[in-house]
Amino acid sequence: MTKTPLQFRHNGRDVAVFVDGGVNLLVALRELIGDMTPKFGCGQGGCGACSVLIDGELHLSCLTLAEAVNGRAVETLDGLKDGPNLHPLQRAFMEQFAAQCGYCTPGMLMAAKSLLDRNPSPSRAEVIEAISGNICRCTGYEPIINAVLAAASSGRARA
Amino acid sequence: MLELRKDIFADERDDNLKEIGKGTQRQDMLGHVTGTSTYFDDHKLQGMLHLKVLRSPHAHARLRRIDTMEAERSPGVRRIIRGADVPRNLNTLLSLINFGKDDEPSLAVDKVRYKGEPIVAIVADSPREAYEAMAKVRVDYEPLPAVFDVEEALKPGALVVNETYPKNTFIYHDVYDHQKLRFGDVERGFAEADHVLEQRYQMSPIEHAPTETNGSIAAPDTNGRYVVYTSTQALFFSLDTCAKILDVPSNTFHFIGGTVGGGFGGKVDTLTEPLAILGAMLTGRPVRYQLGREEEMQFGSPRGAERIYIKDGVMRDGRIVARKIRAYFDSGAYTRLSSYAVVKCVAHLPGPYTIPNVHGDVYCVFTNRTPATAMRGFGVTAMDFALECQMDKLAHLVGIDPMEFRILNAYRDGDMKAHRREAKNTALIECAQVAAEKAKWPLREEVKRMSSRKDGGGSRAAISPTPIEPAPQRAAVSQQRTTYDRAPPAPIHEPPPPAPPPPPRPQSPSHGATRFSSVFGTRRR
Amino acid sequence: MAKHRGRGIASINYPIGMNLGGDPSQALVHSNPSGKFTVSLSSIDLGQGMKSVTRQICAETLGVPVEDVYVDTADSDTGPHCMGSFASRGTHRVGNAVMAAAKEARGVMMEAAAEELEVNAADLETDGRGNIHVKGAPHRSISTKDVAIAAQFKQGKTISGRGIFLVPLSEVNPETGEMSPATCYAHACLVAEVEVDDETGEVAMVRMDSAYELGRALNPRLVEQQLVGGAWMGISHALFETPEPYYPDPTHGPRDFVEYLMPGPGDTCPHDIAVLERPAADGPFGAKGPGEMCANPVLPAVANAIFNAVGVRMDELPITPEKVLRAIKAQGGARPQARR
Amino acid sequence: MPVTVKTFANFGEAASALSSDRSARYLGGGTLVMRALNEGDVSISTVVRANDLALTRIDVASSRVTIGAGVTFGRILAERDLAFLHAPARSIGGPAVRNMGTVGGNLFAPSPYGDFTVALLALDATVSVQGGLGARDMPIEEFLQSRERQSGALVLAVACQRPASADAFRYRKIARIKPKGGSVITLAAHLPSSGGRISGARIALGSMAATQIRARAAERALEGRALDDAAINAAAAVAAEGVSPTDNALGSAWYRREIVGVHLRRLLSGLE
Repeated sequence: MTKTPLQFRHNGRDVAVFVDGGVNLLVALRELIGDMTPKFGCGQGGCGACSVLIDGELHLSCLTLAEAVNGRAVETLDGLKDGPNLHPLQRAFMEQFAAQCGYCTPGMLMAAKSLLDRNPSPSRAEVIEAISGNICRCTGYEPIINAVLAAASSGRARA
Repeated sequence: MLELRKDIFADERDDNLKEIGKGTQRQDMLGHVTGTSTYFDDHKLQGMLHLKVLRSPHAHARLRRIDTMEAERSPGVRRIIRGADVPRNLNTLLSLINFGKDDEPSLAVDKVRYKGEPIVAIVADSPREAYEAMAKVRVDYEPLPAVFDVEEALKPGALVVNETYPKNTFIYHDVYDHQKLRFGDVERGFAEADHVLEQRYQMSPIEHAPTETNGSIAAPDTNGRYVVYTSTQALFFSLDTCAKILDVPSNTFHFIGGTVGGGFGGKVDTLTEPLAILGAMLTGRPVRYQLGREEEMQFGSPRGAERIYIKDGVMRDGRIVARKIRAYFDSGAYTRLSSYAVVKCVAHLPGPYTIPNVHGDVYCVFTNRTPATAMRGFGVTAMDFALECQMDKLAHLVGIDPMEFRILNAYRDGDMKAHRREAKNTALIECAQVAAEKAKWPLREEVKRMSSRKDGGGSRAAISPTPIEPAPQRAAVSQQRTTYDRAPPAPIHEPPPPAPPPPPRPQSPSHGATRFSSVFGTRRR
Repeated sequence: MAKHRGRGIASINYPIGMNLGGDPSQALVHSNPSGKFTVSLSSIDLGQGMKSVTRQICAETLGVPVEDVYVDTADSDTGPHCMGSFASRGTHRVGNAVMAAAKEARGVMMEAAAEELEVNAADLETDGRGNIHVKGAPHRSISTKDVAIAAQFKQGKTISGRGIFLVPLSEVNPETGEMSPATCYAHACLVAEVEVDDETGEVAMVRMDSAYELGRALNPRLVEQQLVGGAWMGISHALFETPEPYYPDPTHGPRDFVEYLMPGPGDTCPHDIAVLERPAADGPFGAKGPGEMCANPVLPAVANAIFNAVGVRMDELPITPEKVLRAIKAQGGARPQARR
Repeated sequence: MPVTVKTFANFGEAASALSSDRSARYLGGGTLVMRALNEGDVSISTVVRANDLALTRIDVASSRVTIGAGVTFGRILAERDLAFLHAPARSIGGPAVRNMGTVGGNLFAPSPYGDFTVALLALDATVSVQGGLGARDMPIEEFLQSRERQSGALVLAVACQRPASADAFRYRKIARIKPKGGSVITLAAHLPSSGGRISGARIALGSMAATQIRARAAERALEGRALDDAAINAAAAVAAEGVSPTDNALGSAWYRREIVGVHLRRLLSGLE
């Protein structure tokens, strides 16, 4: 099978791989780069477990043609920490017990980051809207909503 | 918002504990928020192959011919697995506890019994190549009529879904097509009752929908064994099931799991492990088999549907004096775990209430739909829905506040339950009182003073005389018919006359699986 | 157009562990030479918190801080047999097995400490902060680390323990259904308030109040996770979910998360929960299991609330807007019941 | 056959590649084509992409707005001059899907998707299509009726007249799940008025037929009348005329017929 070269920035680091035609970014990240933080939940665009940021914008890696990120910057949960320090969202998810099985958590955190990057003081309705493409089967969403709101207010407190 | 009511039952507890009762952070939380928790699919193995399954488009069909010639030659295909390649291509999950007969193939051979039943597994270098080969498999189906309704499936002359159980019901104690509960005399209870209310309830199936779909990766290990990364909810249950199906000693396998992306009961069935391991055995390579989302939703086993009929006799003062229940669990085409749920449901009757006369008949019925399995609240969720809707109707009927009606009938310490064990450690009344308090639901003072620890036992501990044979139908006495009454369907078919169960036969398993225990007189063949 | 509010209730109990018993679980506990403990299980954590709750049970039983214990789950080569994570059996069955293993390990640890302090083991107690001292004489103390070092390098003792918990299998009487299904039961009562749109049949959750009796809340945060998430699942089962929307007609099955309906983050409602603890005689520290039962009261409470709101009985699940609307039309319009 | 990805700098070349290869699909935002590939649709073996800037252009300079087919819903939401399209854009997917899904792709999305197209139908949009034989503009209604035959064509852009006022265009998606869910019914109404009377009303419905359709009887009921209770009730009463919904996982045909009038009445009267 012919492979296509693909080069992009992955969490601030340049990476290059060869991909099969038609392969999605989720497969490229997990199987070729080795970044297991984005998860396969459906491959249909319905669950958000594979959410990543592409050039700062929230995308579903399972519906992104891998070749389409050539030369672009991809951020995953693996890049959310600042060195050993957790991102305020990660701390808030811990404090609010906003994960049970943890499988939706990477996508939730990326969706939440995408929101807070643009809107540091979201309302509850805006948080709900921001995670509306992400399915959680365990928590009933309430702790997740609270965690995002808490992270936002901790960010305001620091600012 | 969660409030701990330490004031209630304080005298039964020692709260002088150091770690217990603290809201300690989860051991796995840091892994979850950093994405480093390792699920089965997070294992990257060199040279991994991908397994996809061809599924039946028909709910019921004879397989006249399966032609894989062209698919075998498709690029990237390493192996095509058919039913004949599976060492023991017939299993039932609970054979591990000697409950039920083997009735389900890993890959269908002569017939398919539900839409989505696996027929052929394709192992290829990439998912795309597996799909391309799948499109080249030719299956000649002879579609057969199908049955989708539990009561239709029990009618005389109904088509046979699963030849292992030709009457379309699981067999209990080798003789009965259902599990019975007999406690007291319900017919006498109905005769005495001021009101009799019979209702029908129906719950449709439910999908577990974990965010991580079912899957596993199997790989040859360095020591001739196979390592299996799996999403199972029950590690040894799955391991021993694979040992049986693949007919090898159980220590052939090293199963690794433990961090699972949600299960809710949907990851007990060992749907992917046997074929993934067989693929690894036949190719000598790591093999990954993960269900797609549509596969998971349509063909991953659901919580089965249940149809429930409840007939209650109630007095004007609110006492329920008789409760008769007939329920049908829709098991789909194979047994999986529904047979077990039926017994658990029977044990649950008549709900958390003390009722002197209780009669239950619960059936595990086969239909041409996706086999059902366990789900959170297994055997109880649908019955609780029916029972508690019924309780609301009864309260309405006798004009008693529904919360007080429940407290009035609630079981208490020392009462006799319908499965003939004494109730202990009960707390339904206190839950109702506290929920009422939270919801500002008014209760009368005397009801607020009631306790699970008071006024139980005594006459409530008695077992009323229980007829061995069903009492003949009595003529209707002066009962009020109510707006809830609907004409109940007549019993579909009479159970066979009771016969003593045969003596247990000793049996040792020929496969490598561990036999955990023995349940009932029904034995695996 | 009118929207009607109504309240409904349900009260339930739930058996803990596999029906009839016969579902053993084992645990192994051992210390490293620094007095840090590992619990080895083959049990599964699928989000319910198996690793966390067994960790706390082990720490409490050993008398050491929770930081000194880690739990390793689900490796068939290192973890002893467990029936599996289902039937709300984890806390009760696995918890008891871990407790038994930790008790055995604690016994060795106390013997080793007694040898070092030259006292009788029966006179020692743990302080839960990593020290063992003579009862009533806290200054005569040794750290669990020093005990472990002494046990390993001086005394030649393994500070370890094995545990199994088995509720013996019960038979079922074929004629009467007499059996011993479970050794303990959790309880709950829930009040649901809904709002029903009588022109569209849509049902919106307004709030829930509940009380759950769980024997012992081993970790209230984990209990809260189960109860909040479980109640959400109950709403979902009551109003939304099914892979067969026209059961028993099997057509139109959903293929994705757009077609398979579950409440979204905008469909939640306030839920005020009280937890009661009536310890079970055979539960670890009295604990039962919150996991499986928590959705169950929601389904009928919602159905009963709909009746209270508009006067129609919904006896088939899920309670879709279509079913509500058909029922309202069949009775000639909404008939709100007495507000309560 | 393995999948080949062909990327073109010019939409004309992309259109030629599409029309000459039956196994070729235009990638667009990827939400339809990548899903099909992920799910093993082996009928697709060529994926066509175009980087032509014309596809992502938004022109709001005049009263007629033109939106490139490759414009995502996220971009529409970021464009203040397209405020009248924000409600339909926001009703699609979650934020990630909106950053990917495009106006052009939505025209091809099968039920229960295609909500944005309902808005475009009410706004009497034109669709610019590049086929193997060249480009042409067609009314959206004509496009939708011939959609099955358009699969080898490439949509370049859509264009529509800006509504005269915020009140003249209304949109609502009825979904079971909040805030994001598949459509039970999607409604859009363009209600131009002159001298207090509705003139040239267009009401479009999604999930009420095989493709998005107009509720012509309801449009007629409003024509020439003030938007008062009587007119609204008259329109609502005939909302189901001419519809042919089917059962799906989100709702039955019966239910859709029952409630379409209710929701049209609420949309027209501005009720929740």
